[in-house]
Amino acid sequence: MNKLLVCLLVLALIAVPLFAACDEDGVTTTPPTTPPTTPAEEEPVYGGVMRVVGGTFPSVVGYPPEFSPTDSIYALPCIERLCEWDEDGVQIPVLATAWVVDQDNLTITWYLREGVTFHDGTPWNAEACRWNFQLQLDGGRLPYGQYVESLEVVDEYIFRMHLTDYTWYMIEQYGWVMMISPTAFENAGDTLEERIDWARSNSVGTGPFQLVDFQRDVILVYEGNDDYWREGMPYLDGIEASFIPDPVTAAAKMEAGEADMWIYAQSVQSILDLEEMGLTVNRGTGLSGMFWSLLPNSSDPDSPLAIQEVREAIEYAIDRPAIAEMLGFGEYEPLHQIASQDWPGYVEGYDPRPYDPAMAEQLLADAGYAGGFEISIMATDAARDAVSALQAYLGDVGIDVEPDIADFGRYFTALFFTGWDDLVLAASGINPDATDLFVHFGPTPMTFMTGNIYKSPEYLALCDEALDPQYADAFEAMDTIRDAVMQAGEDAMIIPLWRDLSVAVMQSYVHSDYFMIHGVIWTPYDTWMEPH
Amino acid sequence: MPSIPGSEAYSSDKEKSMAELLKVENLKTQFHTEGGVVKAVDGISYHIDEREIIGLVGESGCGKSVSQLSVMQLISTPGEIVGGEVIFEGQDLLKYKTHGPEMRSVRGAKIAMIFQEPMTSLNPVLTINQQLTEMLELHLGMSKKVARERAIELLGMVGIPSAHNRIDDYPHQFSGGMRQRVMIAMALSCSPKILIADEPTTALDVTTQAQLLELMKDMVERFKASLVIVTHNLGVVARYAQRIYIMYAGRIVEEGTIKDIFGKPRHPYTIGLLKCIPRLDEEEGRKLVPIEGLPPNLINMPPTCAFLPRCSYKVERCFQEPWPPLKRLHDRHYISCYANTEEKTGEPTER
Amino acid sequence: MTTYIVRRLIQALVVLILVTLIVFFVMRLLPGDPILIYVAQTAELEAMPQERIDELRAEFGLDKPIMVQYANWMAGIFRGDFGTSIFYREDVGTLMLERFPITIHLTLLSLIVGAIFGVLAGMLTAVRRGKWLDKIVTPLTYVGLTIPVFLLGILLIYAFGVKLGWLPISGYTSPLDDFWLSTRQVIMPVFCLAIFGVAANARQMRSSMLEVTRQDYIRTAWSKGLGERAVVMRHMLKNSLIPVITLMGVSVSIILGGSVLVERVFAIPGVGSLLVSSIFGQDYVVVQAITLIFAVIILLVNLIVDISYAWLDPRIRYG
Amino acid sequence: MVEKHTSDIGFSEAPVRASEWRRFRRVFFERKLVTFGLVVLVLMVIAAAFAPLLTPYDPYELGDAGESLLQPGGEHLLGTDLLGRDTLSRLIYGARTALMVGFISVFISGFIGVPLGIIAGYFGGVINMVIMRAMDAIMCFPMLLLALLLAAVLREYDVISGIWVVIIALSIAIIPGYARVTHGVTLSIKENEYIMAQRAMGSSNMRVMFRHILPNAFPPLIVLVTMQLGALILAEAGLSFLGIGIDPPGAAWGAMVWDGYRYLANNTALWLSPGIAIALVVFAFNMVGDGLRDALDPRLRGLL
Repeated sequence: MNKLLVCLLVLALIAVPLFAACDEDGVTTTPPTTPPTTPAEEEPVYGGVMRVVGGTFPSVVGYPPEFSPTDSIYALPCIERLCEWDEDGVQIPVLATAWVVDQDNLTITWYLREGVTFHDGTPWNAEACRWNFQLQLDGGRLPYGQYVESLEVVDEYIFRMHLTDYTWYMIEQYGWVMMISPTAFENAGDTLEERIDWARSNSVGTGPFQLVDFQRDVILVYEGNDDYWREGMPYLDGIEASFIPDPVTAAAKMEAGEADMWIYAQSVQSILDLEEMGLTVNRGTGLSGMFWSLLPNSSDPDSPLAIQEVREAIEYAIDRPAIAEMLGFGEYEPLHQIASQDWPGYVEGYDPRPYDPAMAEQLLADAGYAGGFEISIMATDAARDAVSALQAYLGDVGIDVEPDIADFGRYFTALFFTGWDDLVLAASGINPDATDLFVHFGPTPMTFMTGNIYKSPEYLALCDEALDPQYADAFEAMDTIRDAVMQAGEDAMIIPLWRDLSVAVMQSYVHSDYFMIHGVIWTPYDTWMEPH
Repeated sequence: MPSIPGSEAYSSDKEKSMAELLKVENLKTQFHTEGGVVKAVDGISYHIDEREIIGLVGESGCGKSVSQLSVMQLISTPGEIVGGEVIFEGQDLLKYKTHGPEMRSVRGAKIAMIFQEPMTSLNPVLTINQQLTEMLELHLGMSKKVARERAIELLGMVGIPSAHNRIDDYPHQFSGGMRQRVMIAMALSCSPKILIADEPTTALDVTTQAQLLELMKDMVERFKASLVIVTHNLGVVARYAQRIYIMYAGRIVEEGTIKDIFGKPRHPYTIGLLKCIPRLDEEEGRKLVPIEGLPPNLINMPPTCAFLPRCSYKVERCFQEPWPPLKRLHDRHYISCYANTEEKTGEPTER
Repeated sequence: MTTYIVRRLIQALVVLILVTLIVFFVMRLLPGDPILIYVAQTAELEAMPQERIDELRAEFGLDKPIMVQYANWMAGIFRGDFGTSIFYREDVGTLMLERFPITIHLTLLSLIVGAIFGVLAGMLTAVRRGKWLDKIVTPLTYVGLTIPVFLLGILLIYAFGVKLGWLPISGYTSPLDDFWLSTRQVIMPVFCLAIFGVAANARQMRSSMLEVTRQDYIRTAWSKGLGERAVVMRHMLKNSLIPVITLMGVSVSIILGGSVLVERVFAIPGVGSLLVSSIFGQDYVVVQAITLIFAVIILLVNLIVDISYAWLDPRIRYG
Repeated sequence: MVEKHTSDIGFSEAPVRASEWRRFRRVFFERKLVTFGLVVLVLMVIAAAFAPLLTPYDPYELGDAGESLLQPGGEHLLGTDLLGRDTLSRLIYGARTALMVGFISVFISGFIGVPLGIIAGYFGGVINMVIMRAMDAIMCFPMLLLALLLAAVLREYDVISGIWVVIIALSIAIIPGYARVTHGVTLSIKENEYIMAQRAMGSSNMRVMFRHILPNAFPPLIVLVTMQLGALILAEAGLSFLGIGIDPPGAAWGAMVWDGYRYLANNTALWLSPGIAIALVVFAFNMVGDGLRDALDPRLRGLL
């Protein structure tokens, strides 16, 4: 018998030191954390290489036509755009100093910044700008490319685009094309294929940092660009972005002080623990985080989801505040309309279907599904807990959920191309100026998540109206956008769930506005670190 | 088989009384098994003189092998030596630690042993050279080269043909008989004083058996060593041993010279044993009479003589008194029995 | 001996072809279309025109019938061209050269650590049977057999990386560049990968040692007056190693399997993590290449195991 | 007169040939650890069978808002997981999954692997080549990776779903183990006289194979089974880690360890309890395996 006791003892022995090592209130031996100072008054300090860890990693670094959202964020320190958002979502000039829209003869004229050079020393001018747009068009990846009639170099620093149609949304789409050095690309190989191959792992832009090393799925090493057009910047000597796929390991690295900043941090509990330990968490003004919703296969006539009452019943059956609280530890924002509270398109006081299981059962009965029915919810494994929660709540009203956990290959194909059956748990980015309303749920061809969602004609009409050229930008069109949001709510077009948290966690000595701007824009040039 | 020079001189110096080499006093070895404590060796005493050949005879399970393993302290759990002395060269070997340096200097160097199963007694994954030279290097401090030559010489002596190119072969390339010869060479390699042969020929066919016994006798004389032959077969010791001990149920029941035992056996068990082996010097027609019954269970032994249930000479005393001690009949002939089996040597009571 | 090896090599070739068939067709069973998956994952915000997608499909030869694709791929292998990865738009050969040495480095170390400590522990617990060492180590082997690799990994990270700060938490540096840092970085991953091997080898070694102790030739060895060290090291060890060697063949595939988990926890850019993402992304050629190389490694190790039998046990050599 | 004395002296009769079952029972229960192993297994089967009755809470029912990731103690003996579900209840339901993943996979792969091995060994020649090379091919896939591949495929066709995907995937991955063991045993036994004697007596190949060869394969098979049961449960944990484990809200020890892994710093009971459960069950399987092997193979009795 003693052999057994020893075994249990040993097991405990193994667990105890490790167990003690990771209980949350244990004294941490991380570097002394100075009290978080407000970044504003601090005087920036030059120097230091910032070590960034992230849960995702770029596969292409220097060929914009093939950039995915992740690729473009990692390219930010190196490649710049014509214009970008500020905190409030207003387009501010970067490589272009100004742009003029002439609605009559459908042209956009970009006045480019002077005195800017690429990292290889070649100048930034209208010709380089035209070349980049042409590159995007040839790659078939320029958003709204179908409206571009011709590209014209008017002057050394004036570039004009001739269009077949105009909407205010184009400024953002065209303004966000990332500019790489044409000369570096051209002499990187004889054939186009060779040049593209080169560009995939090399990046020559105008940004505050130069890319010096890229080891796939390992590390990206940037060095400061001395002759950067913003005087006296960047403050950092360099940035090293390494790939840590596992969130728990990334959190451990931050706790151990082995990394300065953790981007794409999504495991809420680790984030809150690190914050408790004195690290700074940039939740970002405006809208960081993803917009989670259940997209119904409502365009399929014989699916129960085609019936509006069924969709409404599903919305009533889910206690979104409770789930958001549980999954997000209070950081998630439960949603009740196709817009978040921090969002300009938000309709005050419009909460059509708060949690009401009785009403849900009633609606199901009206729709002829008194005995309930079985549906499947497709989701990725990361949303496993969310699916369990939805399954429990829907189960209470008789909707028997059969989870369909898909690998990301099948998930994205279904979402973007082949469509899905019943429900899919989807997460989409949120733009401050409500433009994603159109991008994700608006009319084709822009939207990619149309799939098989039924959109009422009224809703589509409102979307088109919002994009009417008479509006100069999103803010002018906001009333129509709010009407569209209301209409989507009325139609129970989709079932909004919650907005999750995706932030940057930083050591206390790091000052950066990373993810300050809507989870998409980062201004690495003004990031700096106190000596540590 | 070439006769080894100097063997005819053997009979002459047999009469000279030799100094006593090994004396075992009241040796007791027990095994703790699930069923209880098995008293495999229940207090035996014997001795062996220089250059003497003695036989230790008994049925299987009478403790003869265990006694020899105890002398070499090769008893492993669940066995345990619980009493007695083994005096060798003035020292009691049992005082030494089982694997202590003193015991190790005795094993193989002074007292060597060969075993019953030649097929499994040699390490299958090491060459004969490795297993032979091991002892020479250890006990005699020979260098590898010298040890190898000595090994080849030894193999030649035990009759292994073309020893020099067979030395690097592996055990499985030798026949049973050949392997036993290698064992003999190995045992005698450090010219030990005593060679214990534990049922050396049991696993071999009769012809090889005879050759091996002849070989062992010659080698033992050649190395001026004494030999203990442990066997259940009286025929084997008849030609070679000078003195014989008969063992039964962990004890010695009769001890005597070859003439005493084969001439006038006095212990009922010995008599019984002799009755069930054919004799060349007899007329035909004698019926072989096996001893009835089975050897006793060694766990809960009665205090009285263990052979009682199978004994056909038993008398009143045998039932009352404990196991009779060895009493001396004459000269070097002892038995442990109350009955007087002298007059009835011819016709035991018919069952 | 050589005929034995030649026969085994032919067998290995047959097996390899079977492996390529299995992985090729099982991957094709996945209903997704790799091109769509690739485009979906890297789509900025706009749908890609259909003809561009067809162009891509032709570029990767996915428009040809399956058997032709298989033939092209097999032909390519003999030319050393493993095809181009859809997701990484990189020649698979370079991908392999980039990432395989890392996994092999970890696997080799884990095998060696598993063997040495496993055999040592097994030997000690057998020789010291019933003593305190045996009472501690033998139950510990069960912990080794049952602890999930990724859990052990993160516990080590928290204990030695965060709380004690002795070891770097993640990452990999080639030993050629910075040997000392590389060693410190691989200590924890190798420990995770090797623990199953240590436990399994220790148990097997212990039981085979106990078996060997009862053999006659060991009693002969003792009777020759050899010391415990000589009996154990010279006589018992070689005989007990035979069943342990068989375990080596099995533990290689367990380690390769485990590397998938360990590489993710310790952020090591080995082949394991690449394989998982390629399976989900249906990046056929990458999965096929990695599986093929895994198969070669496993077959090679098993061949070495069988040959070492003959070296260990002469009866087999001449049998 | 002679007979009387024999009896009252108390000589014990030679031990009567103990019936096979009594000896099996005596040897099996001789070592306390083996008994302990059996007790654990019995408890596990009971827990799995009567899970609904034994669990203090419904393992799938969400806790209230504040009950997420509670520490052990209080109402929830072992604390709760992220969704406030009671860890103890999920542990008990987990026994059901572990048993299913363990036994059914072992049963399926044994049912396929064992005959294949015997047939390959018995007939030899081309059949042997084909079967054994196929087995080698499957062996070339590390178990976890083959399971990953198969699970990804099986999941697409949702002909089977949830736990069965994991079971089928793992079963196929471990078939070669059985084939190789029985193949080896068949080869070693095939030459024995009593097999030839059977053939000489005209018994059919099937009879020889399954009446005479198969029983000899039991001891090594039992050892293989006990070793593999542990590996299977760990593989399930691995699959959960890679994202294709048991479907939610299923309770499986492997998935719970994966949950515990993600919330390591906040609730150690979340990973420690399934971890200990897995260790205990594998320890029990191995002990029972050792016990069975001893009992079925008298030669080794009482020595290990």
